[in-house]
Amino acid sequence: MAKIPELKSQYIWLVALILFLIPAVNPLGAPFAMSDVTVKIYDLMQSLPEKSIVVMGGASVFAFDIESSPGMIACLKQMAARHLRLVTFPLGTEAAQYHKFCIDAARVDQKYGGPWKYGVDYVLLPYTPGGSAALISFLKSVEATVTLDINGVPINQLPLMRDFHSYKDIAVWMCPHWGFIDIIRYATGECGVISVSFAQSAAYATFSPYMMAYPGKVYMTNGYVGGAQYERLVGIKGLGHKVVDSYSLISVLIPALIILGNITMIVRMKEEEVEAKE
Amino acid sequence: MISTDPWIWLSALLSISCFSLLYGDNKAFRWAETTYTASVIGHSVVTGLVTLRDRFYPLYTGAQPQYIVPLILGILSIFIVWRKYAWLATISMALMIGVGTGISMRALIATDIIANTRAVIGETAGILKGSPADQLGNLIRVVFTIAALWYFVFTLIPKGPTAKPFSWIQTIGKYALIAYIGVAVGNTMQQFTGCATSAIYRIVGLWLGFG
Amino acid sequence: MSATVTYIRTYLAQAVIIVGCLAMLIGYFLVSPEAGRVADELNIWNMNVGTFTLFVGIITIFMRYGRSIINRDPNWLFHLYCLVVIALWVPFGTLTGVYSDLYQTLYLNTKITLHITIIGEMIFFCVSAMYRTFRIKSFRTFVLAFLAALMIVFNAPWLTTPFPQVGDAAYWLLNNPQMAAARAMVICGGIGGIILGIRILLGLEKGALRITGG
Amino acid sequence: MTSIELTVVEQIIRAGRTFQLTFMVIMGILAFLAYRLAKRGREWKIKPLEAIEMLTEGVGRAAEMGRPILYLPGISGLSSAQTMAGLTVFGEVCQKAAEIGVTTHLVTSGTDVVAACEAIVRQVYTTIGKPELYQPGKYVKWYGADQFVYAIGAAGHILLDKPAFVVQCGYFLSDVIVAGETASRVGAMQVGGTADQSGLPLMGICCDSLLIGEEIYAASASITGDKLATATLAGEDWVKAILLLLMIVGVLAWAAGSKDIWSLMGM
Repeated sequence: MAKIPELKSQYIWLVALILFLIPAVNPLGAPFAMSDVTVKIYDLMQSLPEKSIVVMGGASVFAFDIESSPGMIACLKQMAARHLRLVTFPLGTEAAQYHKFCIDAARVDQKYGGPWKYGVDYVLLPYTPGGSAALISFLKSVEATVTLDINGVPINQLPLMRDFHSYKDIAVWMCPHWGFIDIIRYATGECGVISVSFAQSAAYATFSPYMMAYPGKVYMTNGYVGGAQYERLVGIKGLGHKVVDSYSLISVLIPALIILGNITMIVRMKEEEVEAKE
Repeated sequence: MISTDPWIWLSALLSISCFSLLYGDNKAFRWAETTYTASVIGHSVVTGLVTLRDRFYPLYTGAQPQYIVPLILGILSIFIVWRKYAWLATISMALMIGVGTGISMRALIATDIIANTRAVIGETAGILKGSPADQLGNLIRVVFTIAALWYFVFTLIPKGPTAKPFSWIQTIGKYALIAYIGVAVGNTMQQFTGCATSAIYRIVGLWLGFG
Repeated sequence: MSATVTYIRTYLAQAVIIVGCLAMLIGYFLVSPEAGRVADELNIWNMNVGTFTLFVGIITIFMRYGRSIINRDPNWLFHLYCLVVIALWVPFGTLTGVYSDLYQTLYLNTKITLHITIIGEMIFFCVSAMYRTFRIKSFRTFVLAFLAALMIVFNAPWLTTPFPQVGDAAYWLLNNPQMAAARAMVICGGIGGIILGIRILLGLEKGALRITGG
Repeated sequence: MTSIELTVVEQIIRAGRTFQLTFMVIMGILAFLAYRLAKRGREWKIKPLEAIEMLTEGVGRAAEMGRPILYLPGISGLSSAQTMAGLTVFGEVCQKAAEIGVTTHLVTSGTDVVAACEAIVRQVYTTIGKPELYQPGKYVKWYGADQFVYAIGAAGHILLDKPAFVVQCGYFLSDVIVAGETASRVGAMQVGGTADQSGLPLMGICCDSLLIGEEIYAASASITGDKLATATLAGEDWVKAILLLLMIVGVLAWAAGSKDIWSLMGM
């Protein structure tokens, strides 16, 4: 008796590819619900007084951090509209590029018609080596840690940096990066700074104990869905919305395949039992 | 309409070559992979040069003359890659290990150990009051943390009548960890889906002009 | 190198490790402005020395690939291509500036494109692996497969929109059972890290210096 | 403690860090004590681990099927504790397999790991009295240093060699799924182990049995019977026991209306 065949991986991949192509060619505009934690972060940013300094920084792997970008880009738009100020502090060689990417994509600079002026409303600092050592030093003394901005201009010549000396001047630390744990450990744990992450889904599991250890001080959204929610709160449609479309289809495929796999296993076991009896 | 931007063409071709991995090892994938390696190394060198300028700017201006010491130690640290001269990097490595160890120890004790242990105790408040879902959640947090922590105890093996209850707790711990793996892997699918969406959109949307 | 020099070097390195580590701990725990200043200065030295590690990769790759090209190893042409790309990349990046728009365009369209695609491909492997491996043969596999599938569905917009409670359930699963086990792992990792640090301080852990032959 | 004494302590130790410092000192004493006891010959028994039993079963399965074993120690180098733990387990698997005539291959990404593994395989064949079976380059494969080139190399090796048993033990990230899925395709039994929290869930998708987190260190100490490695484990276990006690007493005290332990830990 012929046994039920196992599906070849290539066939499964082909189905998955088709499911990715459908929304890429024809966006579905799948609806999604809002979650409390995303609204909480939005409200927190809304509640900050004008001119508050927000730091965006941490250790980064750009390709992974792309998952944090929908929420971060939307948040940058919100910050610019609220007249908050931003300083970036990259702790990974890719983080500086990532910060520039987010700010460019948010179109908040005056060169894109946005309200922010470089040096006054936002400053991009260059990559600083040393990981957690650099972070500790930065929290204690900005001037001792960083001397030049990304354009090679001494930071004491930038108006914004004259108001920013240590962790005491930071209203919120935004970390759209994989390296959020260090921000919690040092910025929140040691200095009491509120930290927020548009956490990547793969990292949420790792970050969650730290979030629970500092209730009311650490906030994070979950993956692309969280990013799409923030996009909606700010009123834009970006990568978050695109991924929600694909995810809607993939989230049907995977459970269906798990069920199919189990049916195949049960049928094959029964067939083997029959064969054994014969 | 198909893009005329050469950068989009380059990135689309690299993406397709990279996707060819699904058919197994091949020359196109090797090309993409080699380009990836080269870009990683190239970027780290370019960043390194700019960072050197920034880090030693105070030495150049004479504001911090003592930075000559880390400059020498830094140059010596490069010798780590030559087995014969690796000993020259000993002090530089020792400095990085020493400072790094101290920094990580203070964070680990404060956040990973004490703050998390306090959080477990503090969650008792959530067990005693709140919505049923929150109460159950807090109870699960406390029980699962204790059980999973006990699961990671390897050399204290209770004997006699207490052995069974302790072994049950370890079983609960084991299933807590399996639950962690299940939930975490389910949640992770968002990230992979997102990256695949981004890569496919680059080919279909930006390059071919659909969508 | 004489045995005496090796001996001095080993103990000097051990002393530097202890001073560096203790400076960081004393600066954190004790109320002492002097200790704090020493810790801050050592911290900055550490960052400055760390800058040079960015060049270790290029030296390693030139040594390894150079050997491969000379020996005409199977993939020597790719290795040659890699070195050529690096040789072009570095002057390009230095001339245009690492934070310029042009450099950013190059970087986004090569390195980042490739990295995102590589990670994106994992979804294909995961999908087929879940079909093949999540077969419920025991209670353990049931818990694993059930929770993974549940989490995937609970994050799905098509379900959370008509039933927002499902989205709350996803957070409940992440923030309670999942978090508890992750917390136990964090605590264990923390203990392991500190014990390792103490062993380094006490000179019981030689592995740290083995890399330099110290 | 009187208020005057408290002020003295606060003048020396920063506020909120007294308990942290005390606990760290206790940990140091316990770690040193375990080390001294091990030096004096004290031995500890390690609880049985299911995945270790699966390793033996996997070797037997490979022998039955007449197919080889593949071992993957991950993407880090010898400086990683996880890689070292993985290599210790590799030595044991390789020897068990060699004793019953099963070949074990290893694919790695670190060049330093290649050299170490060649030495391990050579030693294994010398130990079982068949040094002539060892040939450099036959058992240890290196396809490239990059995370995914290594993973694809391993996947290609699996498709070609069709191992009956695949072990992935060491430091892994998302690369684990490439070799893991391919091993599932050829019907290989799989055991995995890593302490990395992002690699571990993906390992859960493809492996039949897992060494979760710190279990990989326990497995390596248990397999070799290394006294000092076991002493380190014992020292850590004492600390875990103290923390467990603090948690349980703290929870019960809080339930009874006292926050003293919680407050003490925040001192």
